Amino acid sequence: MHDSQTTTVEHEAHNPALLHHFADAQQQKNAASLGMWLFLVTEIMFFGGMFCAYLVYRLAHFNAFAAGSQQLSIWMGATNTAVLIVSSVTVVLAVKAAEAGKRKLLVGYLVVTVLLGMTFLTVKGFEYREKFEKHHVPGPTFKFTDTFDDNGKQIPVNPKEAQLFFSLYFVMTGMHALHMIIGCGLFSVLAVLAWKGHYTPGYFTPIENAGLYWHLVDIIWIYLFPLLYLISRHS
Amino acid sequence: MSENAEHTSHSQGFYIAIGIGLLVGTATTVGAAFVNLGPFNPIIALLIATIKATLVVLFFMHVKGASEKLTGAVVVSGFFFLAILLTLSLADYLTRSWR
Amino acid sequence: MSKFLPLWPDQASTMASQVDALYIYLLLVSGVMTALIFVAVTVLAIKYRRVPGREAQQIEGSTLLEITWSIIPLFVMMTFFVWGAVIYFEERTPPADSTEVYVVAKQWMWKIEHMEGQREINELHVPTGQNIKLIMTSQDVIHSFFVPAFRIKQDVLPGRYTTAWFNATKPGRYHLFCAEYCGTQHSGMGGDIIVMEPQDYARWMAGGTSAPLQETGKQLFSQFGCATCHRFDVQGRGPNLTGVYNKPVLLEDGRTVIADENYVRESILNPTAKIVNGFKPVMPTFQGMVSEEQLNALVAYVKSLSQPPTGTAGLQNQPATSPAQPQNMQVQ
Amino acid sequence: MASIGIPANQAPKTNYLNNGHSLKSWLLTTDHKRIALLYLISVTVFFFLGGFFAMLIRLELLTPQGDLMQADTYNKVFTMHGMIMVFFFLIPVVPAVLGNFLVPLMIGAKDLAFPRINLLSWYLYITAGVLFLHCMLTGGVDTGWTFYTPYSTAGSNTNVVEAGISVFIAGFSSIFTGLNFIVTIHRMRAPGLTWDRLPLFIWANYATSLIMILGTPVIAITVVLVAVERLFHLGIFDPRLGGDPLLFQHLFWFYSHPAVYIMILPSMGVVSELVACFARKRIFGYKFVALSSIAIAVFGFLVWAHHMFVAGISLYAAMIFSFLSFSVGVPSAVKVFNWTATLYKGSISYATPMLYAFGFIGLFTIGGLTGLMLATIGIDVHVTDTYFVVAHFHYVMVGGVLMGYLGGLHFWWPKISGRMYPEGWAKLSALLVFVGFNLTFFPQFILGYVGMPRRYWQYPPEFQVLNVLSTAGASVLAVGYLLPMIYLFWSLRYGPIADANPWNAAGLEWKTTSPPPTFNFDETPVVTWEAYNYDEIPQKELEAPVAR
Repeated sequence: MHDSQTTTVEHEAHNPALLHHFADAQQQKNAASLGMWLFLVTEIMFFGGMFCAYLVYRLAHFNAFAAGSQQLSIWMGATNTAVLIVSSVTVVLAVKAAEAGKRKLLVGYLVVTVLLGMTFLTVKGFEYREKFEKHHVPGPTFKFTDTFDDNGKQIPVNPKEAQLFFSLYFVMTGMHALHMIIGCGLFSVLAVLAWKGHYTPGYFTPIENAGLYWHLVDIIWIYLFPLLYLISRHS
Repeated sequence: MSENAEHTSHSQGFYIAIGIGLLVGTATTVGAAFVNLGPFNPIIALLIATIKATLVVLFFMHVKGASEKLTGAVVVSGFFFLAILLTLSLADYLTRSWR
Repeated sequence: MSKFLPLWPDQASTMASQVDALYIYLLLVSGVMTALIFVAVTVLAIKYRRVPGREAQQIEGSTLLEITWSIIPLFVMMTFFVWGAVIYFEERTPPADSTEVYVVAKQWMWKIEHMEGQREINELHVPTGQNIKLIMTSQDVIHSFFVPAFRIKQDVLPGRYTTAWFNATKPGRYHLFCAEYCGTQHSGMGGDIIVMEPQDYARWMAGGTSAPLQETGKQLFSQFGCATCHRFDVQGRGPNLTGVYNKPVLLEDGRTVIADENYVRESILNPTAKIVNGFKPVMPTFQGMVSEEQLNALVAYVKSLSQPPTGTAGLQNQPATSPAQPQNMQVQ
Repeated sequence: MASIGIPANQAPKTNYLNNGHSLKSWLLTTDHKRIALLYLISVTVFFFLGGFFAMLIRLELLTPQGDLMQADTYNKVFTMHGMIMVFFFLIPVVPAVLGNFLVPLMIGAKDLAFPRINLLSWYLYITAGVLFLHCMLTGGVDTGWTFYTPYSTAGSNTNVVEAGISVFIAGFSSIFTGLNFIVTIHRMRAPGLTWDRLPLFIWANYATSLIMILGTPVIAITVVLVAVERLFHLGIFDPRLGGDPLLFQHLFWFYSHPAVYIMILPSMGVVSELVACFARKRIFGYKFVALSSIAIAVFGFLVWAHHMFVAGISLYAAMIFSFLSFSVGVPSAVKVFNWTATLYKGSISYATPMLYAFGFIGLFTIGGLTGLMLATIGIDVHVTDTYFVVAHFHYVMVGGVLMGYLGGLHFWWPKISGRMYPEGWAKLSALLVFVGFNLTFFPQFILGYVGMPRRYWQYPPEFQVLNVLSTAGASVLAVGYLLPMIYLFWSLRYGPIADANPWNAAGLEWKTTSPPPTFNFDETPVVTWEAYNYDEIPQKELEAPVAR
């Protein structure tokens, strides 16, 4: 199936993962990696549309955005940021373990990553519940009477503009959470496959690519956190 | 293993150090948010976020040390076109006579 | 315009001939270009048709040619851009002496209000030789005010004003179309612009009995209790509105905005959006309490408080929190 | 006739068509050529469905009164026409049919980089299509293909959400196709096939794929926001709730303007192949034609708000976008000039694909120049949202894209099917398409400048004559489109057998058998020649034209 002149025969000899239409394992790996990066670019543009909406409305309704931001739990947000960063470390260590062929270590890191992802989602769940209780979920039940206390001055906020903030909050964090859920599912499957020994030092592209995806989801949160939680926090 | 040389350049300790750096960055962001820096508050926050994102891209996602420049070009082009979307949209919003 | 096979729209405004001149220029350039390509392709295709025994000659290309046929079209296109931009700038800048007409679009009709209080539906009577500024908004979805004979078109959006202007030159009856798809009866959302000689127009206008728009606005101003805060004698809790229109206003957050129609409108519907420096955000919103027509009347009234234009260009916003100062009309 | 094949090829041989006959071998195939055929069938179905709606529109507009159908029905009909043609025909047609078939063949690869994702793309496309058909049969949608808010979020009482979801899914089909092409072109080229040896069709598909990847996600999130807003009354685009409807237009056109280049670029690539082959010359200024594709893709992202000059954007933004819009004009002009220059001292055959290429050059020239008029703001104010715009984009999308597609389909038909099409019928249909097209759409330029707005169900009586002309042209056009479907289908069984390279064309796809084997090449080719090396390929004595 592959050219005889390839230098990676040792891998292919025991590599059932090489697909017929690639010349060798290196070509397959490079293709998969480029494909993943291009997919990440589409993710950037996908979230980019929402960031564009955020930017436009934050500039137009700054007071309402600040007041809305005050209502988010900064500590839950910061905790979640930390959780995601740690999970990025465990992912990169998982890739390293896969590279070194340490199967149990790889599975361990993957499981920890999934657990951290679940932690993030749980905290997010509590945040959402709080929003429901405070009637900060956009829709007919939305209420916003809080004022933004800046230098002791009361600035009333048009509830509709605050609702716009929370709309974007829910859409952006919701889309992000959806990506987290997909990531958790992905790593769960990979953990099982890794346990079964699907990955060798010569072939662990799925682990690497899932890792790239996870890091991107992390990066998106790194921006979401200050943009949503930290507007005009000083007083 | 030769083809994977690009990924083996960092030790476990290095990754953990980057992770700690990212956590420190997060703490700094939160801290800076409570200090009144006027118009610089969002700038500082986004600057730190960008530094953090760059660290993740360069070291966790192994763009630094990648054997070919294509990966870097893909990343840069992604952000470049996002920048086009944002700046040209703002070209409208910031120049409207009201708002 | 031929009623059987119209090839060119009526020219009934000062803008029409300008747009047509540019269009003819574009048609000429495009016509020459198209002819060039068509002739070149036809001639080459016939001259170098495949005949036995003749081979094609390979030519690699020519950077000089490539640059030439990039630069020259670019240069020609820049003439398009500049001329088009000049016309557009004029189209978007109503002259200061314009007579104002308020337009409210809704599915599927045009409601017109003249300053004199005349109201029309799907008809707009205007005199020749007068600059008319349309101040337009929509009650529901996006519409578009399109008068082919005037070469003007402007989308009409809910929640804000957009403006357009024209100066009609030829008496007659012209189509008014809605050009932005707006639902079931989009194609039925038309009407007529009736352009009349000034004396005919005056006669038509005298036929009405309703109060001028700013008078209606004045009544609403007191009816809604606006006057309790926006006072004209002493400094009230709200800014004195005299002479505010079209002047810069210093805001609480340090920005300065021009108090145009959209600003006045927003200040009624969403008072906390832009607080004038020195005032407290105490005004309640009137969203849902005033109809678009009432809003137009109020805006017209506020604008009438600035007539005739004072011309105090160096006007600054004074903080209103110093009651010791004698309050005058410039307080923001 | 040039087209008669060599009988030696008749010996039974395994190729991608006869390698498995079961339904499963087609529906679960990962062979890019079979997937291309799946796309060919499905886009054809959507094309004729969209065409059916087009005929309904033209019939309604035969008279000024709204008499054939109700206003609501008409609004749904033009919406269906637009959505089907844009999302289910024009965007996939050239990349997913010809691109899918040819990209691996032209670069000497066994398949696309991700064959299973390629199949997934088709299933996403079909899912989106079925969803859209369901939406159509359960009441349809009436927002226009542009989904403008607040009509789509608060005004329309039709099934906007379902249509939006189907566009979302179709978008991902397109993203995966683009992703697959880019990776394939980067990673799977045959040894020796450097970037400056790539066929221009590959360059064009590469540029298109860039747009698919960078633009499509934005429309995806935009329709999600519209759907969410409609379902949960969020108000991101609704002025009553503090939102701005113009933001929707910005996001929508950020994709939908470049989407026009998704449609036209691959057809430009086809035309480059056709002109080179039938003039038997290397394309004049190869590098400039290649780079102009990339330039169009990139500049295409800088111009979107020229759809919004009268929408209420700021005066200055309008100036900026008008200025930038002209930047796309240059690389487009460069292409037209280079194709024309390629004819010089060529040896030009009038075979059907070349007739389509001529047609493309002519119609695209008109479409492009009227595009410049629309970029000129002073004119745009008058003609935007009128039939002038309708005529302009049909010249580009139907005159351009479809001419390129049909030309390419005829050109590669022997490779795809192993049979030649009937040349006489094909020439007739090319003529009918060209004449019918111009008769349909040229009157619409006049109609637009005179002032007839688009999306009108009824119109003032003085516009009738021009509308009747247009409808008459549409009937001719319909025949022109139906003919190829019939004779191409006929040729599958009765057409002369084609040999591996019936046109004596350059390009790797002609170096394998017709139809190609499942893995394209028996052994991976090694490329040692430049693209379009027609000086090294002996010219076949084709028909002697003119001298009859």
